[in-house]
Amino acid sequence: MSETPSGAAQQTPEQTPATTPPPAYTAREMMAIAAGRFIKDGDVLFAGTGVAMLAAAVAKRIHAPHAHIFFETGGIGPPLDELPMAVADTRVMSYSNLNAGLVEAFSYVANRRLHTIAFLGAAQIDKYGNMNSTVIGDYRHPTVRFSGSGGACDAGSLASAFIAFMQHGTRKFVEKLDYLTTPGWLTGGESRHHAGYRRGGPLAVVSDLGVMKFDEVTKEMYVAEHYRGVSPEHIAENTGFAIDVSRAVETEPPNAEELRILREDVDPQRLILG
Amino acid sequence: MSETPSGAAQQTPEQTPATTPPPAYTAREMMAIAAGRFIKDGDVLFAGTGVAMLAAAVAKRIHAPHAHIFFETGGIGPPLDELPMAVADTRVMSYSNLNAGLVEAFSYVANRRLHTIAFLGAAQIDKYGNMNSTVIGDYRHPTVRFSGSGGACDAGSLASAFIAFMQHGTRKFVEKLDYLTTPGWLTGGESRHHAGYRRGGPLAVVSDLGVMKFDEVTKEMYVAEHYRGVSPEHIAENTGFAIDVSRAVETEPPNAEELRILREDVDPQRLILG
Amino acid sequence: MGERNGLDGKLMTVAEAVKRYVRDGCQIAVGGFTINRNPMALVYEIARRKVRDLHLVAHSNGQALDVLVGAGCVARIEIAYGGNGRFAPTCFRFRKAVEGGEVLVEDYTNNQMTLRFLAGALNTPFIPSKSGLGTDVLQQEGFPPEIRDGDKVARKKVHVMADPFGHADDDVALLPALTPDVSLIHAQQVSTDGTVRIKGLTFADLEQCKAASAVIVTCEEIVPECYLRLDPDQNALPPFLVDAVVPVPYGAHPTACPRFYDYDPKHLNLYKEVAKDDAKWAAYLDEWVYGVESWDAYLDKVGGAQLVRIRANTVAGYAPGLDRR
Amino acid sequence: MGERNGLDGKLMTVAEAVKRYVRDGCQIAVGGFTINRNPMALVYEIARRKVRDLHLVAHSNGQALDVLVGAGCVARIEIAYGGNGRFAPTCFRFRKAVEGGEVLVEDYTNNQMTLRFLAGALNTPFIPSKSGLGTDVLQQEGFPPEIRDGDKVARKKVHVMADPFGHADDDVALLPALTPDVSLIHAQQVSTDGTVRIKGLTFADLEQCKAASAVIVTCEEIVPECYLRLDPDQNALPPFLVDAVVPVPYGAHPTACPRFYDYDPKHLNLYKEVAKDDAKWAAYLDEWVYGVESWDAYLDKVGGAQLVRIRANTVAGYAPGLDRR
Repeated sequence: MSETPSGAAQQTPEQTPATTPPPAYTAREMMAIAAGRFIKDGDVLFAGTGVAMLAAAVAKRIHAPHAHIFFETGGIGPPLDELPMAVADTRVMSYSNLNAGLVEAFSYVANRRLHTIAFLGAAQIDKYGNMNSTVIGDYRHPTVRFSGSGGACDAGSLASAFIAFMQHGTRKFVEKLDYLTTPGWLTGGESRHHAGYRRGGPLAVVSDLGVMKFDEVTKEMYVAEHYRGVSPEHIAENTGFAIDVSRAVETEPPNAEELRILREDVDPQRLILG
Repeated sequence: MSETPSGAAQQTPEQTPATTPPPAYTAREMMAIAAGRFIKDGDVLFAGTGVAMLAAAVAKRIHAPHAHIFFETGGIGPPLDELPMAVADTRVMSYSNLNAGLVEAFSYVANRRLHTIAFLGAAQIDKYGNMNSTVIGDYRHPTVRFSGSGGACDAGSLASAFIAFMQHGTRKFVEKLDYLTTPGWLTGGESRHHAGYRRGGPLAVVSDLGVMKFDEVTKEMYVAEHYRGVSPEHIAENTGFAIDVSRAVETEPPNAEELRILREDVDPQRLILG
Repeated sequence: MGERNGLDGKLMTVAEAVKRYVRDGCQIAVGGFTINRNPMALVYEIARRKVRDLHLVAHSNGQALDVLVGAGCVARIEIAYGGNGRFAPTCFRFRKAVEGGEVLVEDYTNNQMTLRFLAGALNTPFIPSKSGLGTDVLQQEGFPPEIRDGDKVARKKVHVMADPFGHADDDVALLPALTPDVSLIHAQQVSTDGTVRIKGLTFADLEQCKAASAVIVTCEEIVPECYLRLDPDQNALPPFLVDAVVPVPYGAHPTACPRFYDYDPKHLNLYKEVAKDDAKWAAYLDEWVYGVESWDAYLDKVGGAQLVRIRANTVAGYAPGLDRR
Repeated sequence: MGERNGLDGKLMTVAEAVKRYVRDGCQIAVGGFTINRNPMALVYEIARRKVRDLHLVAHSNGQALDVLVGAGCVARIEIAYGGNGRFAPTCFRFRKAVEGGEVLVEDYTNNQMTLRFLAGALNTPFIPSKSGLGTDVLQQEGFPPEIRDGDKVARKKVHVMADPFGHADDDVALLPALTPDVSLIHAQQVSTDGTVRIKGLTFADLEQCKAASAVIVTCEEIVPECYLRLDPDQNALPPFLVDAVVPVPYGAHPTACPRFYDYDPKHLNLYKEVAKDDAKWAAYLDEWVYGVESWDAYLDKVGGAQLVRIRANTVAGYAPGLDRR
């Protein structure tokens, strides 16, 4: 479930992977660094609060110094001297490049000349990377009500790509969503294009166990990376649909510099790292 | 022909009506005051430069102190200490209530809760108050090219009502427009509603000879007022289509107070009055 | 030709503004976003007056939504997000009311809701979007057909069509315009002639106000007309769109008001605890809403030290170093 | 996480910017409005380089349009208004070119053109409008079918449809989005990290820039990043939408640049005289455009006294009492 209107991941994953030995870093640190590696210099990043912001901050300090961060509320390029508690926190609009409204903010998400990457979270994800952040149960009579799309559906629809943060588990990686809030690859293959989208879709899913990607042709999710100490089979067991693990390689662990920047520079008070 | 993007009237009418005796005021003064009398307190006025601005200024000082003036460029409520030479003159954006963009400015024109009155001019007008400010001759191969709609078509479409400023003459009041730029009552009767408009239409035409209105049922133009010294028949002779003069009454001439305000307070340098 | 119309007839109390413009069954648009610039003083008054059957429309609303829903004022909601950031991943009373079938919800997205307000502001019946194609957001209707009268509730949630200028498969979703009966916002400044200035993000407040039939603005302070006219680029709404102006210092509390004060983490954490529990929630309403005699009394309850603690730093616009745990 | 990307690779001369982004056949959007904030330094350079077959898109353009058309740079125009207020009810070279069949014109309205840029900015293929129903603006196409390739020229001028949410007769016009190859604007300030601030009205400059594939900004001055970050509410465009930044003081002359200088009535009156006459026009181009060796030389030609005369009063933003006859 997302905690911000962007649906940006703010999961509380287990602090260590489910298999031993315990590494010298937490799952959340690994997630932030793994996601940060997808960010290219010059990317324009649509972030919520939480792990997404850490990912962006680490990437910007290491290999993507020209990346720009913005929020759907309209805060464009804030320095984030203090971490925001919501995308509408005044901290996204202080000392920023500019403050716009939501109409403008989404025009940056959708802008055809920018390469915009969104970070999203959800309550459920399916094998095509579609996500649910609306309800469990029947839509009109839900057993559990979540926040709703916020900007997640918009970012999944309009951005150049999105990266999902998820906590692994069979109730989260599901065969069938209770409600499709955010479009991934829809029913796979060319279906996203046929639905009317001209770009976008999920680039990767970063969980507390590993990194999942999508097959170029079928658009089905597969395990691309497993964190050190986590077996590909363990990931498959914690996934509610059949998932290909044959392409899985071990994730390069965070190096000392990445960890130092994350811990000392980005979140010294461990507000998000926990 | 309009001189401003709003198509606001900036005609150079003859300085005196075509019949004698010469009055103690010019046709342009009469036009500004006659038009100003249509303005109700609380109206929101979409003005160009020129006579429209004089009309608004006089009305605001005499019987409509709560009227608001704005420009399609986005200048909302400027005090107009100096008269603008165009709707994009910096003088429409200094000391104003607020400065917006064109998107916002037209949202005020169209706003369903405001009573917006636009002042427009044109090269030609027909008996239903439709107007041309685009071309004479064939559209693709015109003999004369004018400025084009600017915001005139928009104001004619979206505002609660518009008032046209025209110089009388059979080449300007025509049976058939060379090009229909600004919608009036279209083909009369209910045709404006059937075209998709839910409000608006021409309220009156203020010329250098008199004031024309539109029949409530047929929406055909008729002479409602003739200025002192101008006969209804003279207006009919200078109109290029058959026009009913049976309802014409003589216009109340400008009173001393109206003239004093117009001359001493609104345009002491006679920048627009000439 | 100066606009010296003053605030004649517009300056009023919160009670007068709500009485005049917020009636049972109204469609109301609430400004701000989650924990920022929610018009809380108006919300408390609506709760106190026990206004009922409101139809609330918003993009991402948090505190205002949750108090109105929790006080039983709301029957229908069109919304993109009901949460308060890290203080409430999903708003608690909102969640309970939806799960309990007490309110009807129609889900849209932030972009869609914002564009729907824009369509209302432009006075066009709909606006296109490429967001949500193939999702349940476009395919599942939350409101039943019997309330879709074509007036305040659109006859259908969305109309998907092929792009008439484009290629095959290039579908576009047309979203119906929103035209709320009343828009409620909290701004930093209103001038003596009724012009509104908002500092920090405007969210979709301006579109909401331009689309609405009436606009109520609470504000931190009234400032001279000449002050706002010296830099009109910064102003947000003209006098002729504002119906009621109510100066209410700290009127967005416990949400933030940029350049005046931060959100109040102490109160939001208190809220988080009480909102989860029905009995505690009833007591909270009694203590913080129904039982509060005046806005001064509310401010005293919050406490002088806390108000100073959350006061915004002049340059940063928020309260640096505030304990936000 | 500060955005300290600087102006690396973006800071260039007018010549470099035009050479890199304005090629024969380009679709260009020109900012400003009639006699205000036209990007004239860029326009003169385009004329000097003899760029040809431009497709110009604008709402109400005056001086920039007329010089570009008069210098033979333009083949196609989509526009709402070609005039300069009281200095030119219809732009002279524009009028001659249209009457002479030298350029193709597609007429829209100010609201329509602005909405078309907004659609491009939102990346939707069209946008609805209730303006122009039943008029020739919607019914007469100025561009012939053979150039309507669906790329930079929409397959049709407009698509009128019934409101799918509404009543019978409630027609709406869908207008095709605009996505110019390059947008040219003149702003007051650009910061050392590439953020743009515009004072006074923004017209549709922001929508044009967000819809365009490339953006060139000339500006009065470069200011420190921290200065624009102290009040980000006032800023107009983020660094990541700006490709070229060229500091050109008085770069909008003879049009105005609010808070820096007024329009130059002397030059606009001179222009009015020469633009009516083909021979005088050719001489004007030689003297004021082709024959000017540098921007400094241009400013010297305008003259120190005249530049001071039109200098804006700090508070008013224009030149009070300027002789504008």
